[in-house]
Amino acid sequence: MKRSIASNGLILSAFALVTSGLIALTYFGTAEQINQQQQAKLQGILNAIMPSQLYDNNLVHDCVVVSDQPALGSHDAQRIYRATLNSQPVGVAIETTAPDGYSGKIKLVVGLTTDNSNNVNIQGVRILEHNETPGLGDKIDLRVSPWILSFADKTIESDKLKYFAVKKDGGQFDQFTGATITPRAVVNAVKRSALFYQQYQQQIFAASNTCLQNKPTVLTLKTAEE
Amino acid sequence: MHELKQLSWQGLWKNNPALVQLLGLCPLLATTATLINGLGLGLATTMVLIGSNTAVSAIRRWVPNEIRIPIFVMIIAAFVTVVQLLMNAYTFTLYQSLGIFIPLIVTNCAIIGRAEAYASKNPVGLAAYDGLMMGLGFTLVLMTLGGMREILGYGTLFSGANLLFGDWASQLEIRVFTTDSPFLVAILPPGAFLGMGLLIALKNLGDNKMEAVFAAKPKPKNVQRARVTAET
Amino acid sequence: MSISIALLAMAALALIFGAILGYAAIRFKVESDLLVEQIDAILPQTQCGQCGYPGCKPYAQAIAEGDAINKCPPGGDATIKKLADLMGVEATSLDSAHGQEDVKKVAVIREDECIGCTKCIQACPVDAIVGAAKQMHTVIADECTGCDLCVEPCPVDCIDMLPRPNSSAAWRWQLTPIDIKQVS
Amino acid sequence: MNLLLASSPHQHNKRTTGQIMRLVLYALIPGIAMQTWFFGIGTLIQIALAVSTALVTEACILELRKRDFERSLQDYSAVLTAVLLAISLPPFAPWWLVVIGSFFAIAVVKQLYGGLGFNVFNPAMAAYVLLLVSFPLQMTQWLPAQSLAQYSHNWLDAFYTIFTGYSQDGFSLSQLRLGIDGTTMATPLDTVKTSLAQSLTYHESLQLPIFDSTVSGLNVAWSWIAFAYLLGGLLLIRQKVINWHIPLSMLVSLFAITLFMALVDGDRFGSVLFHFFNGSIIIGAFFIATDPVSASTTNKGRLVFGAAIGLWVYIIRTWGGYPDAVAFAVVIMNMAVPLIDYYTQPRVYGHRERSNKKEAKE
Amino acid sequence: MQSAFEDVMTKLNAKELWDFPGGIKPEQHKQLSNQTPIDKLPLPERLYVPLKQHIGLEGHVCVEPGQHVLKGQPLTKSMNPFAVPVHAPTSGTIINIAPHVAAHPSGLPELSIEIASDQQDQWIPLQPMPDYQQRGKMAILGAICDAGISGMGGAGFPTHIKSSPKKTVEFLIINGIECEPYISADDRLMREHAWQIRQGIDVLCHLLEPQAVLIGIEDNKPEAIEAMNVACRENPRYQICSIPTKYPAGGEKQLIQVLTNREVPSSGLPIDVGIIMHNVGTCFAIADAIFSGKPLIERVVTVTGQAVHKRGNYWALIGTPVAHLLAHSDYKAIKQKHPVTIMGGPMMGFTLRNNDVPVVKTTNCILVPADRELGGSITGDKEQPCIRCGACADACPASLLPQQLLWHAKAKELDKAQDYHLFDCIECGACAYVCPSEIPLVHYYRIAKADVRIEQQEKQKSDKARERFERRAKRLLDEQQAREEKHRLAAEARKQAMAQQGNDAKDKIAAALARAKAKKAQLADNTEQNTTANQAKSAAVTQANTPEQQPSDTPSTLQGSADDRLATGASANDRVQAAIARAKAKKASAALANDKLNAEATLPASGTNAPSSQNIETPLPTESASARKPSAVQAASAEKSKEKPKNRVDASKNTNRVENEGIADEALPKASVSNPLDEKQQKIASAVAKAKAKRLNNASKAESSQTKAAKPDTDENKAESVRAAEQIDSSEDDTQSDALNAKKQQIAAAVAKAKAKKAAQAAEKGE
Repeated sequence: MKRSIASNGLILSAFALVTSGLIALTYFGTAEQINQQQQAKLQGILNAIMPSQLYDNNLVHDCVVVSDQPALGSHDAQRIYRATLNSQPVGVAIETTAPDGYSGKIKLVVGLTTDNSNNVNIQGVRILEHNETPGLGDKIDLRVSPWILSFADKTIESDKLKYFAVKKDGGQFDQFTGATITPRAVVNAVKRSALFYQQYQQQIFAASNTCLQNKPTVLTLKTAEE
Repeated sequence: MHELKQLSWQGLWKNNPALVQLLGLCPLLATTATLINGLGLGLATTMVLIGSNTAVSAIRRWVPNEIRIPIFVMIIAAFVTVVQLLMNAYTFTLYQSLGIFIPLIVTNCAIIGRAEAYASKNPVGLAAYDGLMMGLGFTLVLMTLGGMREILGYGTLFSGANLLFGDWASQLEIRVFTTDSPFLVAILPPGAFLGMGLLIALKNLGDNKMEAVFAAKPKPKNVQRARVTAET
Repeated sequence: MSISIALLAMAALALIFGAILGYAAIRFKVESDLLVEQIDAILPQTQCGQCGYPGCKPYAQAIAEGDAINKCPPGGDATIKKLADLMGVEATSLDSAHGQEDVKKVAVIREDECIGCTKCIQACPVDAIVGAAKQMHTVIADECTGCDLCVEPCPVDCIDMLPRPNSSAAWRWQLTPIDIKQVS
Repeated sequence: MNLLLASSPHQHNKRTTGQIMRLVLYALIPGIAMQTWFFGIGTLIQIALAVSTALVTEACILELRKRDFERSLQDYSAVLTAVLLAISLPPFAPWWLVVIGSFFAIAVVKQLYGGLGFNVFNPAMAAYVLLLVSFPLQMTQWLPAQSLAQYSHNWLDAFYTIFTGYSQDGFSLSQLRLGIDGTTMATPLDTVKTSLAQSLTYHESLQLPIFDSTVSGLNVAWSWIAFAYLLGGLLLIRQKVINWHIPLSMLVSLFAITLFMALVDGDRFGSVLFHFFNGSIIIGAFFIATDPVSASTTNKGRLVFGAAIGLWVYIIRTWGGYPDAVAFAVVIMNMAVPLIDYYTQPRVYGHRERSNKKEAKE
Repeated sequence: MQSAFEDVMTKLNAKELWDFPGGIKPEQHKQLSNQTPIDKLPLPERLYVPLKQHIGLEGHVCVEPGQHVLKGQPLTKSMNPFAVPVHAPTSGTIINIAPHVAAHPSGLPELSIEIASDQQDQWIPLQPMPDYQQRGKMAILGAICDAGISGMGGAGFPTHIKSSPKKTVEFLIINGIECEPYISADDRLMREHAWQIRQGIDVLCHLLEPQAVLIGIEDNKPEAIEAMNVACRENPRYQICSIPTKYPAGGEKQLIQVLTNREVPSSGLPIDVGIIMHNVGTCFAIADAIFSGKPLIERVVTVTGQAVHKRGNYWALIGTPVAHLLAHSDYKAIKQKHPVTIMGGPMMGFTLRNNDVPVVKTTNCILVPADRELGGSITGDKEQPCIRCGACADACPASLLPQQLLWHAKAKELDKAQDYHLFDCIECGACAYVCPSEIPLVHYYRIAKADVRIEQQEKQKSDKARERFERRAKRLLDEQQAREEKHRLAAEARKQAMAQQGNDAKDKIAAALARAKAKKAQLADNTEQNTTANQAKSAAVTQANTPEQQPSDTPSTLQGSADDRLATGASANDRVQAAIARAKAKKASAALANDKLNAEATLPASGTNAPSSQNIETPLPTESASARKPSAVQAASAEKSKEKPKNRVDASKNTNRVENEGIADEALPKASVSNPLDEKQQKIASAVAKAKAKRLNNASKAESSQTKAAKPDTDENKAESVRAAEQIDSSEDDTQSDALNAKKQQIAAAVAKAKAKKAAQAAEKGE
């Protein structure tokens, strides 16, 4: 019996070493490439919502993290990528969440810039994650419908806020036939994030870059009143 | 040669892991929304199958019977992880769309099934070939199912080929028809079940038809009746 | 560093589990009921040899070693189905090269023709024929398996395989409608 | 002289499968009439389409399966399936919707499983689910009741809309769906679910024009239809076509949970009346869950089956993605039927409780 | 658990009852037959009394054809407690004791005694015992048994066994429910003979000493309840219980449940819960047997259905053909487009294959419905798929799940069907009655039950066969070892003999004989089929041990010496002996050469018992006819052996040598000059010949078309076999004197044919 225990244990152990070693080797071999791929994907999305001629910094490597912001609809840590041109703030790409989707939360990222009169221009919006009903609510997904592109180049003006809504609520955005809740949620989320940016623009750009940290510190924002 | 032919026949048709053994259904049903997804997962599975079959066959002499399953599992897990890392590195977008199902290859019973049933009893070359054929058989089913579902659900074929083959492949996409109300159930999991069931039915139908054709000339077999007792 | 820790942890875990398995392999060894016995229990024990093996046990042995399960005409489809269940293979139809499933039969010796040669006694696999040399033989109907091995050796062809008599006690309740004739 | 042989018993009850199915069809008549009254002739057209598709499909498949289809068609089971499917579709749904659904119900859900008596799922509901998941848009386009509609429509309009998508006067379906207040009308359940999602309270959403009844939370059309079906269902129980177990346990369990939740938080959860009479609960309890083939067969099992459906309906309605849930609940519980049946076997005469399995093994 | 006696009595006294689950309420149709008193029938011409009319065993017939019997005379008897005698229903002559179509759904014939009535109806002297209370219980039980009484309600369990329980009886329940529609036999019996029934109950009470007696009668028979109330008025222990009308309240288990809320355990008996139940008809028969001494030879039978005009109840003698009953009740066959006769009620009765079926002790009703009278289709050919409506489960009185049973029964999943308690089904038919798909559920269950029983029987049989086979294999192995041991001994003996060589031919023969005997005797010894084997063996051993000539001669030498012997031999006996010896010697040498013996050696081995001519007269412990067989065989083999030296070939059919066709001609004269054979020998010889001819015929027919090359041969064979057949045919008409010759020829022809066949086979093989 002792022999059985010893030999089985040793053999299994040897195999464990070999197989884990193989994995380790592969991991080291691919880690760099994987990292690049992930960066590239993020870059792709950011490029889509923030025209690259507007800024000259590396968007992916310049961000702050905020959390627990009612305006951004989530308690999770959400990143804000900062775009600068000649070190001057240009705009941000904000990860945000629409908590009131028909089937749960919708995660999206919004590219925002400000114009001279401090109105917020929406450069583009992309959906990162959603669980909306296929065939109805999932038209917010670019793969299904180009609806999300209708946000591009929209401006949020303080006095015309109420037009930033779905048509059923008297706004300018189409809802889909048979589904109002989803687009409404998305429109509202975009609107909130724009207003958020408008409010905290200075603080966001004042904060230090935390993107390259392993565990980025969460930026605490102060309201104007304080 | 005969052995190889036999292996091909077994893997591709007769003992197809997906249609006959019904193994690996979880990734099969979940990832076959499009043809390219099916192809991607199929290729990944094939790679793992070849690798694990080869490895298992190579080490089969040194594996005691009692711990063979853990060893096989470790080998398979290692190969899956390696494939996962490689795909993550080199076919990133496909990896993104296949998502969780790559690690799930570990639990694909087709792989451990082949390791246990074939690779652990046969030489390396044959085992690798068996892995290739089983993998191809699996891939073919994934592609067929994916194609069926893609056409019904999206009206397209080969959409997303660029994920697998690079940008040039985007022109491979064929739009079969355009509709405002696609047959959504096809790309949802229930559609996978229905499609799978129909595929199995078709396969069995084909088998029956073939059997009927080949049974037309049964070769007369002369059986010598054994005498239990001495005949006087 | 973390990688080497991971490797060591894996190795240690494997060592432990390998040891457990090694222990369990010895400690919990079960002598399972031999497959051959289970197969043999399913076979009808007619010992007729139609399968090509001299008796049911050898055929059971052959099945356990991978022979086809459809070679037993006396057992018929029912036996094939049970064997298929046991062996985990698909039930196929009876291989007609070995014969057809037939009604249960019993050997009957036409007594006034029997010359008492004892050849059938020799041929009977279950000793179901009694008689002595130059004495009339007779079949113990209850013991006869209907294998018909005794028929051929008989020099005077005095053995008939007759269907087992149908008694109302062992009746299968097959009501076959009979043509209706007008009541006269 | 030979006589005809037969197995006992020689005496038979007079009621055949076909008669039972016909009785169920008769019992549906009041509900269908009410539905036609409120939503127009569309329902009848849908029924006609569904029935003819179902019969043709059934005949073709039986022919393929080399069965005697003439006799099978006489059992009215295909007709019943088709009618149940048709009345659960929006009256003006496009014609191909009901054709696909009917075909799927008969060909896939019923015949592929082996035909009458072998289908695991309720064919009408499985087809409904298929249509709902596949074509959510078309499946949710209910019209407002005629009294609430902005545009009135006649039977010719119904016909045109179903087959072309536009009414005689060129109104599209979405225009027809406009209510008197100019907004698109949905079903009451849908309306409440939507407004709850918009952070309105349940009571606020009851202020919407669709709830036109004097009783709070009821829509005139929908509750009248529900009452009509209730009438038919009670008739069926009285005729002993269905057992009381499933409807009762389903309604009781739904009643219990709605009452409980409404008491816990009346703002977020609808009242009992709202749940019972706005949607397909009544027809589901009496006509759909009681489908003998796919329901549980032991009496205890029926109670479990019905109660579980009630529970699922509430869960899916409240937290799920679809406003109504009878079809999903029924299909889910269909899957559990063998399990329920196994564990609710009645104690057989002469066997002691529970221990019988063990005894048999020993 | 089961309800206590006191609880039951309290509830019963309060006129309350329990209920059983399920049940149905079919239309009763009792008015069709219960309006008129029980009628007498004229005596039928013929009666067929089946030997077995109950559960148990049939007795031994104690009459024989041609015998005249008196009414009430026992026809069978048996000491077995499970055998109940049957009696002559009327006086007359036994015509026949042969199988006659039985009162069983299978319609298979069963052994019955056919009696031609002499129309005298003359009773055998009767022995009533009205003083039964003074007699011992055994005497009463004996009387009940001798009267042939078995349960008259359904299954027909022997009453005397049921009446002598080993446990205490709390309740004696008298079943007067008669819940099946149409039947009114018990109803009328209770109305008209309540008094006798009560007397029967008295007897049963005396035997069983129950704590309470319950008489259950359905409430749709108020007159019967009234009559029984009157009859039982003086005995307050007898409680008449009016049971709500619901089918199958009359089922034993159901009635027990209704009256006492107890359940008979599965595969148990009512006595397990302290209950004994008897049918009212049985009670009446007991009273008849005890107080008048009359055996059970008649019973009340309801004849009803809209196809008969004179519907009513009749006293029918056991054995009366149904046709007789129908003839006297004005049966209008015209009313049945599809004539059906049902024995029993519409729920549990069975259809008859023809109307010659006799009335038996359990026959309570003959139902002849008009078309469509019973509703639905009677043959069940309108069966539709089960829609799982569960109506059957609601109707099942045993709380089974009929559709699950159906599913498994149809799929032949007998194990699963038994898991669903297939054998708790009482076959009441309630499920099939309510089934909207008109599935003959009960029929499927019966088939499944029969399959299970048959499977069990076959399992037992195969286990037995395996055991016997293994034992035989072991025995053969032992024999083989023993034989090898003998061989060794014999070889040693031979070596010894080598030392002292002798040249005498006779010695050689003797030595060969001895060796052969030694071997064969040993076989005979082992098979233990021969009483004299031991003797022969010891003789053989002695012979083998005597110093003798070396045995390594070839067979031809042996044969040659045998020839010498033949030439010089004077008597026929000598020749026979010599021939046997030669044959044996040859076989023995062949066997020696192979160093093993064929099992066939048993045949000659038996011959070694007494190699002299006296063996013909040796008395053997078998029947006289077969006792003569051995000699015949020996003679036949002698004949065969004689041919051998002449032709230098082996006539034995087991040799593989190819023979030429001339043999037949030569053998013929040879055979004809041999000793006169007696009749028996000829018969055997001709049997052998016939058999061979038959085989040859078959073989040549099969062969004839196979190959062209073989064709001439086979044709010839065929021609010859035809000739042989002709010879055989003609020889059968021959006179006694010619017979001898003819037989000889036949034998010769047959032998020739056998050889021809082999030749043909060899030719075929050669190709």
